[in-house]
Amino acid sequence: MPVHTAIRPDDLGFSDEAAMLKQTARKLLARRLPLEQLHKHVAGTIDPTRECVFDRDLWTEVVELGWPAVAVPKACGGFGMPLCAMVGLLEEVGRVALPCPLVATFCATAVLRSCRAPSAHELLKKIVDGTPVSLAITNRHGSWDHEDTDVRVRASAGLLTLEGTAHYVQEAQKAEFFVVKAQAAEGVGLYIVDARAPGVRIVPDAIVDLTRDQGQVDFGGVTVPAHACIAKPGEGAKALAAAWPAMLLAVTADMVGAAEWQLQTTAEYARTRVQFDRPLGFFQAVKHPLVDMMLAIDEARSLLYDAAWAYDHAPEETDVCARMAKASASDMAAYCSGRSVQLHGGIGFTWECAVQLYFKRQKHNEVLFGDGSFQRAVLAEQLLGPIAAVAGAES
Amino acid sequence: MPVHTAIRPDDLGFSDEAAMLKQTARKLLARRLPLEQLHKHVAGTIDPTRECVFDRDLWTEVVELGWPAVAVPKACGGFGMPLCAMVGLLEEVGRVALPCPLVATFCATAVLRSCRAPSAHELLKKIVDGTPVSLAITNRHGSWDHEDTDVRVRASAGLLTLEGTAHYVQEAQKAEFFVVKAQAAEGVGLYIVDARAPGVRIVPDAIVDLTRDQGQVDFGGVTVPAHACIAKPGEGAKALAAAWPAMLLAVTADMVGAAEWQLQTTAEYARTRVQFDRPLGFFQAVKHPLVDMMLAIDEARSLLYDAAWAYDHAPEETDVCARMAKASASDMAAYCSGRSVQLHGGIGFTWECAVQLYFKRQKHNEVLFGDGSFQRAVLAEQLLGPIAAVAGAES
Amino acid sequence: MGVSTLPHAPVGEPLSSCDDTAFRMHCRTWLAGNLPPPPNFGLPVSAIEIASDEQLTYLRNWQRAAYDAGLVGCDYPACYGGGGRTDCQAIANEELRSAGAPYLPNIVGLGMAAPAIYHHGTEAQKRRFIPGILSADEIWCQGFSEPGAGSDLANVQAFAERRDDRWVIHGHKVWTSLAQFADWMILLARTDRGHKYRGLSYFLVPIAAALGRGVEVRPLIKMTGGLGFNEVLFDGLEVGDDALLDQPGRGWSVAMTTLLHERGGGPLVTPGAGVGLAGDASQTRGPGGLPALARSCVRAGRAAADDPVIRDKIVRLLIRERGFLATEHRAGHPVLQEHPQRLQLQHKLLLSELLQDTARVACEIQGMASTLHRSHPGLVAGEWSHKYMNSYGFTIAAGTSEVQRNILGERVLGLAKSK
Amino acid sequence: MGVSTLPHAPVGEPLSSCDDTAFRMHCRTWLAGNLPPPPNFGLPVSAIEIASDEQLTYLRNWQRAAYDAGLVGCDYPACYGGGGRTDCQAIANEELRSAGAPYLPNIVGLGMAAPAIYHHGTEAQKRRFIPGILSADEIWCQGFSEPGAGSDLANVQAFAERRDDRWVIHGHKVWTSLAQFADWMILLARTDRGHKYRGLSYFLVPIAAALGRGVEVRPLIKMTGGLGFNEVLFDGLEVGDDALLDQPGRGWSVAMTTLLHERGGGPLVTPGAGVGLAGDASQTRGPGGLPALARSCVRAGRAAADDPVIRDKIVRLLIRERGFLATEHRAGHPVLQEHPQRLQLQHKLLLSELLQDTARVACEIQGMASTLHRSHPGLVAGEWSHKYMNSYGFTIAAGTSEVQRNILGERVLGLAKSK
Repeated sequence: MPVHTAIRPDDLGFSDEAAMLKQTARKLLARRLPLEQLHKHVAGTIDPTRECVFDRDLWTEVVELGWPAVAVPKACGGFGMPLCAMVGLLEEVGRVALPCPLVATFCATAVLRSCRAPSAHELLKKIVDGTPVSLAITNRHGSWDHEDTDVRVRASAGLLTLEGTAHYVQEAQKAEFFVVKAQAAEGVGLYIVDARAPGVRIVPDAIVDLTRDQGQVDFGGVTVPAHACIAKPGEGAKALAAAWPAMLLAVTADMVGAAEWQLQTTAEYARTRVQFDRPLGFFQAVKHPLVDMMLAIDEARSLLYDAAWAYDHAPEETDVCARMAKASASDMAAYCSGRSVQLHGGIGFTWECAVQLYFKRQKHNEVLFGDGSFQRAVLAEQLLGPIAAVAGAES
Repeated sequence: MPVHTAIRPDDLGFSDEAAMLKQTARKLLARRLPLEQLHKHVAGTIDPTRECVFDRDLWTEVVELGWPAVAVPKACGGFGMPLCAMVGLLEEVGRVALPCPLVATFCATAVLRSCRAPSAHELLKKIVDGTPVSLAITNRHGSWDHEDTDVRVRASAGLLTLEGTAHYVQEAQKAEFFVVKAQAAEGVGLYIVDARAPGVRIVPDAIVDLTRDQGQVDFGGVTVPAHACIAKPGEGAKALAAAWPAMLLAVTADMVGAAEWQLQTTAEYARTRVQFDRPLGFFQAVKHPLVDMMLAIDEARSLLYDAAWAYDHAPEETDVCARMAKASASDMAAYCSGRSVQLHGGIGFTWECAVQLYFKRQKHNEVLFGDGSFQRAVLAEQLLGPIAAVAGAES
Repeated sequence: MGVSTLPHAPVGEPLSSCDDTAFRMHCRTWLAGNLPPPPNFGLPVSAIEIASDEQLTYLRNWQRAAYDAGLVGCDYPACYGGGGRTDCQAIANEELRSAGAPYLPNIVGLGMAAPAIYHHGTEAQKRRFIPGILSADEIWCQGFSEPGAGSDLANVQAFAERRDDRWVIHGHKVWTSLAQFADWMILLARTDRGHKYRGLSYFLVPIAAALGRGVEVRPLIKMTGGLGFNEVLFDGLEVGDDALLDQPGRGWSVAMTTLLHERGGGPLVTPGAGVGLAGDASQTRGPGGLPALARSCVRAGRAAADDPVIRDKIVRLLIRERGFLATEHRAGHPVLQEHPQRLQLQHKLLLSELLQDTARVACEIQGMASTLHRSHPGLVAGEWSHKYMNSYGFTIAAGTSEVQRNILGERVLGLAKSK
Repeated sequence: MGVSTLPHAPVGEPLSSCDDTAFRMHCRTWLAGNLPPPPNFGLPVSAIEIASDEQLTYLRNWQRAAYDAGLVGCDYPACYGGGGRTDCQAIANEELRSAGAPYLPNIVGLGMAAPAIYHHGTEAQKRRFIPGILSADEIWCQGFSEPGAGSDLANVQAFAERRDDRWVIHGHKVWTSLAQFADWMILLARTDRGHKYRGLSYFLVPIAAALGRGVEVRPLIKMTGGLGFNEVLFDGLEVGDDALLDQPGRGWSVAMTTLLHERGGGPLVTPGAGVGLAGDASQTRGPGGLPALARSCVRAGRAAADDPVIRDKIVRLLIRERGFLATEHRAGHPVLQEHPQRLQLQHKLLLSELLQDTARVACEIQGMASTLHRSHPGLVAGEWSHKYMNSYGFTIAAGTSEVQRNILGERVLGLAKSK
């Protein structure tokens, strides 16, 4: 199990260009999406069955800034920047809890990049133009096994027909195309499906998070041409596995950014709110949890940058590094979210306070692509080896 | 999995007699074994290979008070008190970190009580007279499986011959008799062996805890008469299983008492030690961990009393209740020990401070008969059912 | 403060007497035949989240029936509408819980107003108010917290101004459960700005009757989107001296009596059902339901109940639950404890944190299903995300967990006050 | 306080320059051929536990060799015996760690005395003391803590009385690592009882040369039974003005510079090897050794490495270790952090708690074998019980974990001071 052998450069690959992208994003987003506006936009109603909120003007601006193109290869019209640039950007996206399908589209980008089919390249070009794309790869149990799916595919007369349902599809109502994992006799493959194709039915989930949407996508005999297949049956799992670390890190970056907001906002409250004639932060029961939030965030952030560098430069370390980062970030997010509400006291428990928006976004991020203990079980396989076969006899 | 259905009486079976035993023990021990004397007695040298310390005068007093007889049935000359009386007493024993083989002898008593052989009764009578007895039931891996042993027994010409080694034998240098678990073709049985019998060799362990001794006991072809067998091959595990909850609770009681000492001593330090012109306890970084110690102790203590009642009155609940108590107490002891050193600061880290004596006794207690996560794995079998057979495929 | 002014509560008898047993059997028998049928609408997880009139009516009728049967208010004197017994409420509560009875809706009245009035009220106040609390004829709410007075309760700024022989009240109360249904409120207000503690007084003020006439109730929306908490604004409500509980300037002392009972540390046992963990409540809020949940959820290709790490977490919670219940039991018996308030004062902290941790582990077991809102059609695995968020209401309200730890450290361990 | 008086440290260049690379290669090449052979006696886990002359001699020779090769003191000016470089010590440290080099014994001198003297000393003091620190010719110890001044360092009572042109020192210092070997001590003493902070002064005092003449060193026994800490008693030690570092009354400020560097937050990078987690240290103190340990220990009838709950705990620690190392890396690059001291000030807290938790999990893996003392014959699974106890020295000494959290909350998050 030789991991972490590659020596990192001082800047962990974080070039001037990447730093500028991050800084610019931070300034822009702070100006473009102040907290009150975000709250009004996503939390204007408490009705959980409300229409999907999608600020298309905001998305248009995001597209004009070229952010969906950051990770698209130059050959497809994108900027082809390294992953560390993307995670820096997504940290800023998390910091403002951006209610746009950028993370989902980035995850789809990562999968498309790992497929060589021309149609994958075509869709990447569309992403550069601002088309939101999402992955439809999860079964009814929310499994992250690359082989699991409840969608079947069948070939006949040069056409492919998809039947079944993908669950927990991120930004299902915003995506214009789905990358669908489907089962054939030879294994699972990946297929591009237009969200408006006949037979595609999107059933929105009522979800807790207010800053995204999720749904199940029913494929009721959806017919697509042969070139919609971007990973042949039996090759889908491999394509997903190659993209997986980037997907884990996208969500990790969002969590790190959101948690930094939680930390700074709660620290600000502790500096200003007075109880017992003292600012709250005087009390170690407030101060020390805030410090523990900071420690947890910095661990996750360090692992994030470390793993992003590995993705770009040391592929053999990538899976371990990315899972470590996601595991750390998931537990960190749970802790920071809980403390952000608790330390705000009563006000933190209200709909009116923005703390709830981040709490819910983080709760979703925690489980997406597998929570901390899930990642650790996979890591244990790699770091300690598989469990010896003998089962039972625990006492 | 119907557990905890029996309705407890208000006093959890804790009779006036039991309450008086506990109170008397507390007063006596506080007078008889002040802290400085304990420290001088067990920590007079830092040499880990020092001779076994055994204050025989103290043990004689303990015997004269009748404490080893508390759990011995009346038919064997003991008091035959319920388990709750015994755990109350052992709490006080733990509170003063009594360096006497009382817990070990009580564990042996519990096993002897679960055997019907006349020789078991004879040994119980000796216990009433003050003979220290210990269990030699553990293999080289420190396994708590009732079927595991590294001692073999062989019958020939009406005699039994024991061969092999028992490990982690508690109070090995103080015990005059061992109850030995040994393997025959038909399964494991239990055998009484005189510590002075030819072929018995006691090899002391160098251990961390200063208030007890431990050793391995080699049986080099030790011959005993047939009536030394108190549980026939194939019946030893059952006898141990019957006694096991009482053994778990004996150690739990010791831990609860010792932890209460840790709490009160550390709280006293926090009330009196001044830093930054305030008593330490003003600071929530000290106050809140002390409260958490108290919460953990009270949980373990409640589970202890609850399980002791079950042992006496609701046998079908006993194993679950006792394992819950031991699991709670083991984790509690780890937490309280750590905080007792940390919150004392530098002084708590010295040999001179009595905090170290309890830290080490608790560390030993934590693992004895299985630590928290071990107990929880067994409990899960009973509370959630066995793990379904399918192994592997974790990702 | 204030605690020492309480009349001594009778010391519990060390063993159950025959009379206790008879009372227990009475409770059991009555409960066996008189539990209300389940409603054909949903009930919230606790009384403070009652949101509709039909919920309140159903629960009010239930409390009234239990009161008429002698299971509510047993330990209050008969002249105040009580059962005239001693030490029987705890037994009734145990039986109510074992029977899986619904909770009692007048929770603020029973747990806070009644003990405060009983210990500090005039004879007339006791006769006027306690019966209606026990029978749920009059619903009560609590007006303590304010935007600037959360953990620091003594910082209350609501002001009752003396004008002739009347008190004129202005102020802003928050986190007021049940205010939208309440007839009365226990109100902590300032009558003297010169003294932080001695400047506080305690009032019993009408709410329902005064709506629009000096009182306004506005719903506060919780992070879950749910209702239950309110803001109550006082803009010149006038009351007479009969609205004062105890003397002017004694408000802090009365508030301490109130909170002592709310925290389970007072001499009077609060009538209650379903607020512990036994019975149905354990299945829907406590860890008792987690094994079944884990068997129904798939995690990494097998039942979550077969994942040893999940098993360890569930068993940890089951141990804490059992420990909590055993502590409740032990707290009833003086020989089994070392300090009179040590166990009682743990109750709220232990329960609220256990339920929070339970909900968090439940969400972990659910995996992606925990992203779903409780309104999601076909969500069968329970509303655990909702319960998890809601659990912060309990670790914050009625003294945050941080404040509870201060109280325990200061009152039980004698440590220096942290403020 | 004090921090703002430091000269500005040069800002790190954003990217490695060619020169850096050349220096790194020099280090690597030298280390490849010049690591000392392992000693035929045991070495303690860190410099502050050096217990015998042979251990000290071995390590002293090693520090001298590394110094001569330019790997120690690179960032100090050549006139003070340094390498005259900037920002090279961090590179040397990385290479020292990667090579699994032994630690440097003069840890107090390098990490505390040298930076304090460099920032506050006279030209003469710098020339006199810094070269001997870097080369390990003179071993230093630290006299800050006292029985009544632990976390509350400013409460120091050791007193230096002015008599004519001399200072006469009386007092009682505790937790003094290396005092039994030390030539010199950095000493915080009171020169004015009228002011808590401004009454403190900072001295450089002889220890070895003054033994029996105003200085006594007594060993303190740790809870493990091990030595390493000492008490140092001053009974009329006389020193001149040249023993003063900075002005009288500036002691607190100098102490803050000292602690800033000890905590890794100062401008000067402390030369160090083996104090991180890479290489051999990880196998014997960090979580890196746990997988092998778990494979060798049997738990419930199978290898502990096959117990999923143990696996989860080990992986948690491996993640923390990796996170710690990645943070160390990130701390070296300004673009990757948000606040200049945020990462540096975490170092001691993270490392000491990680090592403590590692040792605790290791004991859990060992099961009954964790009851054994490290002197037990044939104990093959490592001295984890010993390390676990010893770990409390690190979470207590040099600012307890509680004090570290205060510092982080106050300096980085700007929260109100807790005292």
